[in-house]
Amino acid sequence: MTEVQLRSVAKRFGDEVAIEALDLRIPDGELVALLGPSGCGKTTTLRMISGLETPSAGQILFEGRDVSGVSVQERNVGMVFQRYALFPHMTVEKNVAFGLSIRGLPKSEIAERVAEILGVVQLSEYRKRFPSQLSGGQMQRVAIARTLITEPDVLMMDEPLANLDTGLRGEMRRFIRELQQRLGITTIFVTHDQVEAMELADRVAVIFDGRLAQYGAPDRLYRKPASLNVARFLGATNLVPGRLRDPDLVDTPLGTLVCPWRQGQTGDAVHVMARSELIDIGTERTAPTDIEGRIIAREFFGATVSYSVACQNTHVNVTEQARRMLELGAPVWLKLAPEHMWIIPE
Amino acid sequence: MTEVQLRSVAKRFGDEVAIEALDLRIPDGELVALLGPSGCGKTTTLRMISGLETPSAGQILFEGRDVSGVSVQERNVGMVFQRYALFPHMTVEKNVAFGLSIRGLPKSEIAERVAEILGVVQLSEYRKRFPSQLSGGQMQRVAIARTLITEPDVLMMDEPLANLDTGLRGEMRRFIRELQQRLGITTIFVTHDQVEAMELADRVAVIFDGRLAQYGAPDRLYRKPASLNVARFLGATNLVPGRLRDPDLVDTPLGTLVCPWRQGQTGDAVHVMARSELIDIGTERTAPTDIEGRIIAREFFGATVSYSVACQNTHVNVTEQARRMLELGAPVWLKLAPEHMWIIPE
Amino acid sequence: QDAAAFRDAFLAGETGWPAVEARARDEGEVNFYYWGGSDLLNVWVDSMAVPALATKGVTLNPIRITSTKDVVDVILAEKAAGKRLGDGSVDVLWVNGENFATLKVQDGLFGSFAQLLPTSANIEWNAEDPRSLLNLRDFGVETGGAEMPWSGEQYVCAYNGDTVEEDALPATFDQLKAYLTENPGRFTYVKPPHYLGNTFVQQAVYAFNPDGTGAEPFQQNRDDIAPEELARLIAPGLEYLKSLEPLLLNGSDSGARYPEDPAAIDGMFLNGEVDFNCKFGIYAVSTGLSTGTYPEAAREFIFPEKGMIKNKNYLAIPANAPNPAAALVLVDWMTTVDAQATKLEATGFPAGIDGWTLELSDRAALESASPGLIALTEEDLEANAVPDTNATLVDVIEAVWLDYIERDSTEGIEALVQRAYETLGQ
Amino acid sequence: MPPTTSPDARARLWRAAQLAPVLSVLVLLFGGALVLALAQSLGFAPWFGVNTFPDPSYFGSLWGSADFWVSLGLTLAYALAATGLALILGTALALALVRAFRGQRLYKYIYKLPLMIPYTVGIALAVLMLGNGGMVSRLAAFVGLIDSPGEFPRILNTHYGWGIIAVYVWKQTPFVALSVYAVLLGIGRDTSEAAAILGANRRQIFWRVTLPQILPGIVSAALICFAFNVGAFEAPFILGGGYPDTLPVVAWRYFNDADYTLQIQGMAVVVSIALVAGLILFAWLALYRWQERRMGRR
Amino acid sequence: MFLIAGFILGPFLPLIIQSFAFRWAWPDLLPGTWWLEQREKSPIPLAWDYVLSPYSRIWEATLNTVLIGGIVTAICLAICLPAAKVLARDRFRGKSLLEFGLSLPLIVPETAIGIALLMMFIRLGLAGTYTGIIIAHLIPTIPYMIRMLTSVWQGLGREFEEQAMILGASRWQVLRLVTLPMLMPGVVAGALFSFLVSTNIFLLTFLLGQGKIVTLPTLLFSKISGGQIDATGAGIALIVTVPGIAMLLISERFLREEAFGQGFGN
Ligand SMILES: Nc1ncnc2c1ncn2[C@@H]1O[C@H](COP(=O)(O)OP(=O)(O)OP(=O)(O)O)[C@@H](O)[C@H]1O
Ligand SMILES: Nc1ncnc2c1ncn2[C@@H]1O[C@H](COP(=O)(O)OP(=O)(O)OP(=O)(O)O)[C@@H](O)[C@H]1O
Ligand SMILES: [Mg+2]
Ligand SMILES: [Mg+2]
Repeated sequence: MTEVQLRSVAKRFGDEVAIEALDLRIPDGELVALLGPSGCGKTTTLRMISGLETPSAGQILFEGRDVSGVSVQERNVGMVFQRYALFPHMTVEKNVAFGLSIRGLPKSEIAERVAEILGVVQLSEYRKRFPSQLSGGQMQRVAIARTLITEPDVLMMDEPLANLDTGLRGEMRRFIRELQQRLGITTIFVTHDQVEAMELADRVAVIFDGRLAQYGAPDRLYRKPASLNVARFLGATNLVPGRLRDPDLVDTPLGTLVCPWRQGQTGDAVHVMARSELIDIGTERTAPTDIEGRIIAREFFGATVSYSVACQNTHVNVTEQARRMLELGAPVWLKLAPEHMWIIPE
Repeated sequence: MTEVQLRSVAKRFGDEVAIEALDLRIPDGELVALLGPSGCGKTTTLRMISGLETPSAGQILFEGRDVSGVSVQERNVGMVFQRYALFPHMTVEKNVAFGLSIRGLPKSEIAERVAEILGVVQLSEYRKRFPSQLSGGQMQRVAIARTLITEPDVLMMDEPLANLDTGLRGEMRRFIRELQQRLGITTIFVTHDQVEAMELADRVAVIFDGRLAQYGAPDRLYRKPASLNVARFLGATNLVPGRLRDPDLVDTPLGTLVCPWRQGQTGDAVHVMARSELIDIGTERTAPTDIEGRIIAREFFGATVSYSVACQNTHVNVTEQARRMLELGAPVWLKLAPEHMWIIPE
Repeated sequence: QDAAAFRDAFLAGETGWPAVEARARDEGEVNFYYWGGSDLLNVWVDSMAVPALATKGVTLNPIRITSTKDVVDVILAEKAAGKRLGDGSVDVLWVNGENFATLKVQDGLFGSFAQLLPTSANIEWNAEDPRSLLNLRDFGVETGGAEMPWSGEQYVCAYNGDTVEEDALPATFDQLKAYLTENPGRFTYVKPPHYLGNTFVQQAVYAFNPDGTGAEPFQQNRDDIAPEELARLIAPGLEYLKSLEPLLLNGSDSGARYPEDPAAIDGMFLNGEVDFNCKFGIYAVSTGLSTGTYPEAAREFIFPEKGMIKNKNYLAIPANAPNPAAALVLVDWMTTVDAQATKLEATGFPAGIDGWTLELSDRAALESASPGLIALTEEDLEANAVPDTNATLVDVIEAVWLDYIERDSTEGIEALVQRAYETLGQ
Repeated sequence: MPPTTSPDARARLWRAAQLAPVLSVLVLLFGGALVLALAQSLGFAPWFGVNTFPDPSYFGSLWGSADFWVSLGLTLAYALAATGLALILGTALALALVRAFRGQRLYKYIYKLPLMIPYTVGIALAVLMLGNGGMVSRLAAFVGLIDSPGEFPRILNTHYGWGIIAVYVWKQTPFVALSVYAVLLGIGRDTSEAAAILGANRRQIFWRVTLPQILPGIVSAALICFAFNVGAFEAPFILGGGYPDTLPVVAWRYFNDADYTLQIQGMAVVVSIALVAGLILFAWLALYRWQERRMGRR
Repeated sequence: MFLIAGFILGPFLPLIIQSFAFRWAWPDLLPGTWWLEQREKSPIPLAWDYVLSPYSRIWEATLNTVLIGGIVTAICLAICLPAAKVLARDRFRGKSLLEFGLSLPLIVPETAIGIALLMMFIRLGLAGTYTGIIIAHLIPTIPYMIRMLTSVWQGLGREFEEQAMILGASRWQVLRLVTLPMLMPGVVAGALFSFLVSTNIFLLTFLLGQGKIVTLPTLLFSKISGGQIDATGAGIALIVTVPGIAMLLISERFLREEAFGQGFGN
């Protein structure tokens, strides 16, 4: 249960800069997701926190104390690797016991704690199996159990769900979330899947090219991205360029939209974000601000349907739950509620 | 442009039965997805259609003609392998040209057609690269181009998207769909991801353990699964056991639900499926059939929110678009519309 | 006592034999290097020599080698590396001819010990007696007591009675050539520089000596004979060998085949590929029959008449022997009547000691140990015996053979001799 | 570790420490031997009382003689022929082994046998089988083809080197097969199946898809075999056709000559062999690197 | 396939026959006289009697071969493990030079090394000693071992070791509990190969052993150097194949071809 802080941490590999400068405070007991595209430096950040890599500059503090002189073994952190890194020559039991047995704990105590944690991850009956005899989700849980048994102060997970099936992934997300809440352990979770980050984290740190792009609660990031890049990365599809007019008005190719804005000045170039699932679509005009369009494509995803609507000179994507199906080519009216739009400065 | 038909096809490897008996008709020009869990026999089915494997029993017909005597080379099928199987020692260009050059086409014609297809898959500028210098999505597209250039009658793809990032996957899905529609080529597509199958296919064949579990249009499978297994595999979360009462009534732990049923008899044990996104949730009772509950968990997925609602003795999951957030612990009313429920016989 | 001091005292005759034996016991072991190509000899060394030395408190380490040259290399390399008496690795080696000459020239020998051994009484040392020649000279090189005779041998040929009529047997080189003209490819000899090959070449050289003096001029040291003279003497013999080449085994097609090793000829002889098998081995036919390596119809015959080289081989102690006293004890035991008789019986290697110096009973023991000659008599052999060529000339003849016959050099024999003189003289 | 050392320096030190044992064997023994051989071949041999270093005359007289080139030619010819044959047979064997067939397990045992057995045994077998008095010759006599061993075509001890080549092939085919087999397993069936679907027939699949992929493996196995063959002594010594001999045998003869100055000449031969072998390796590595870089593997 | 089996196994038949023969002259397909017929009459051990007796030195040679092979393998493994790790994982200047150097012994003929080493060893007093032979055998075995181990190290991601470290294991514990067990297939393959190479070496042993150290290949060589094989030679040749057959059985049991051949696939 430790607060972790990074102060202007940088990392270079030879000439290559992996992390430019990262400032990040991970509060005690929270689950923070590091979100970013491949190669942005997520893994490198975890490795520096764990001590496997030494920062080229800056400091890493645990509970306010600089840990640069502390070896990997002594940092008391836990890390679940992307491909689990289960020891293939050991059974589940042995894998989980590893951290304790090298500490020379008495056999009986080890057995007890292994049994306990295997109960927690629901793998008691698999304890004699070898990793190659397990499914992805089971390996995942073994990796977590192996890490948790040493009672680390900080738990790190490097894209733990990247290799799982969609179904399993949801299940494991819930499992991890629940466990983390139960144990209250400071957790840093790496992913490049925004849905994962949203679902799991107390806070999300979005990293682009070794720099922190935004850091905050998931719904804030989702609704109020600080930049176009963050918005795009978080899957925003309708990003319409515009120009601020009078207070609360923005000129866009869709026409002049009503949308409150606080920063910036009249005349500034901005983008207006309207998330596809927050746009209402109807077959009749119900308000004067409704925008006319025509459905030009439709995709069915099971639970949801996504429409591509041509409005004036631009396209708008609208997603709704798949209770009805609008026909291709049908004329439709879109409602963009002011509270569901967000202005992103250029 | 060929209709493919499988007639009681079976395949055994030694003692192991990979395919028990498969009957499947893939209409000319359609895109059919083979969907099923790992090891169910999807790859084996493709391999038999392509001629790489000989069925242990049954027949495979192309346009009604048995192809058992036709060699792989002469079947004129195309196959995109799971791991692409690009020739590592050839450039993109050479890979794509392979199918033509072994047919001994004149150089100039090959060059022309390669240039054309590389344009289609948007890889013209990568033509001198080797596969190891490409990203996953690019390799994917090379594999597709290499297959398409030979103008196969039947195109098969074995989990072509399994190794791609979430973002890329969506993009490639759209690409494949568009291409298939444009060329109108009979396509068989293997996946174990239901969303993929739903999005892409004209029809989906769900296979469990070497047997066809259901075959039909995606929305039919999604809304009206033939069995509990299919329903579960397609991600149905609310599967409530029940017993048929009078016509249109089912007794369940949620109370007696109004739900039309046509097969079965009064007293039969069934499951009622109510997809989480098709349940309306409200904070007030608006109809006598509304079911009372209490939110016990909430998950935020960005675009959607998922609630776990405790009702009587059971849990119901409800998903809705994330326009509002209901509080944990709040009492709610669920509306289960008869037309959104589906009865699955035991 | 320091090894060098022991040597000096022993060679000065100041050390009694019991003292040598006592020192040998202290040294405890002795490394005996010998050509290990004969199973019979290997068995004899292991079963007779080792136990005998053990009774003297010395462990005999028999080290089997494939080429004596290798041991000479070791000795000289160790010497060059500064290993003195007591430091080296070779105590006793089985040697003769060129290798002995090399060791002698390179100062690689222990010293004149032979006549100081108790068993030296079994050897004829009297220079007046012509029978002492092979004890005093090894390939014409004076042994100087630096090596002790161990076996005596003579170059004898055998024929296969199944394929050769007795009256067709050649007795001279010319007859051999005539025979081979009739039966091409039915003979070959071991390739020089193997000593068996060298010996065959020498015999041919003797036979065609233009002066008709046979072996006589070849007893001189290289320094005493001018290259031109030597060239004149050996030229006819080499010419003959050259003319013989197309008639030898395989000579008609890809070029005559000269095997590296007598074992190869044994095999060909057994399989009937060649009709004659010539090598040092007075009793070779007897032993060959008893081991199955000779055809059952194998017989010995005289070839070439008045030109069958006879020599001895010896045991020498190198200058840097690690266990000099034990080496002396070993050589001494090897020259006992008992050792000689058992060796003769077990291996068919004729005795190196001289029968006439022995007491009657010993002489009888030696005679009864002999496996017996097949188709020849002692007298026949003795009557046709000739001595070896001087080792320093062997080098020259060997080099000329390699150039003239093997490499088909077009230079004249005289030029080749001249060049051999130069390189060898460096 | 003192805290003043930078992590980089520490890593370098640790790396050096890990490489040290192997390097010391390599540099001291192998490198030492090579340097010594070179020095000796240039006239540095004080232990024979010769020291005219640097004296290129040994190389001069060696390379100046036609015999040397004939020997080199023979050496390379035997090595090349044997390597080529082993390559073809080994590759064919490997290709056969990746297919499932009855008795596969047994064959997997059998084919590796020669790999496990010293060359000397192979030589012994060649002598017994192929010699003029050998088994094949006897069978020929048995069926009445020949009447005396001399009529049997000479296989051993000729300058055609059939015997030598036979032994090399016997011993190295399994080695090539093993290497190629491992590579074949590594590349899997995917690409050849893809090619089949694209319409390639068996021959086209082999030449255009399989072979290019296993080629690096084949070539490196071939290189090892070839280099071994160039330097091998036993087989050409026992089964060779006599003068002119292959280079290693020539070196051996020089070393066994009573004339010590010839040992230096022998060193020049040895160094020449090493030179030839080194050149071949270097050329191969350069080619391989180039190819790898071209394909973006490194 | 049949042909291949014949090509590989066929020649052993005459070898076996020869080892039981007393006199086997051309053109007999079977020996005219068998060893057993002559066994009683002969004053000295013939054929198998000789081969299996101490006189033949076969036991000494077998022991030496196995002993030297074992020690060479152990040393080779110990010194190659860390080096292979560096080669597999680190990038540094001079690496390709190092790799070149490490493959050189595969290429530079034994003749060259052996003859050059001999002078060095005689001076150092290593000639004819076990130490000398073992050191010399390291040269040809190292490249094989390095190749095998490098390929397993390459296959072994760092994450396993790092995971162990994070779990608190010291360097030594990591090596003992994680790294070594995971490298096992490569270690076994490398060990097998270097044992094989060592037990196959003739010339180095022959030159540097100076006849004092007899191994199976040198023993057999001295028997067949004349190009002729008698019964004892055949018997010895058969015994010389025994360790190879043992290795074959072991190798089939403990590893798959993949691991065995991996080092040569590049
Ligand atoms: N050991 C290393 N040597 C050199 N460069 C490295 C090393 N480790 C990482 N990098 C580089 O640093 C950058 C950041 O890498 P990192 O692994 O942290 O990315 P990531 O965000 O984890 O990406 P991914 O999502 O693909 O795992 C990349 O450009 C990578 O190439
Ligand atoms: N060559 C083979 N030999 C033996 N069994 C095989 C072989 N190929 C497939 N099988 C078995 O047949 C069954 C079906 O395999 P198949 O590869 O078709 O599954 P899949 O549906 O493609 O699975 P995945 O989603 O994992 O690719 C599996 O149980 C598999 O183990
Ligand atoms: Mg990463
Ligand atoms: Mg599959």
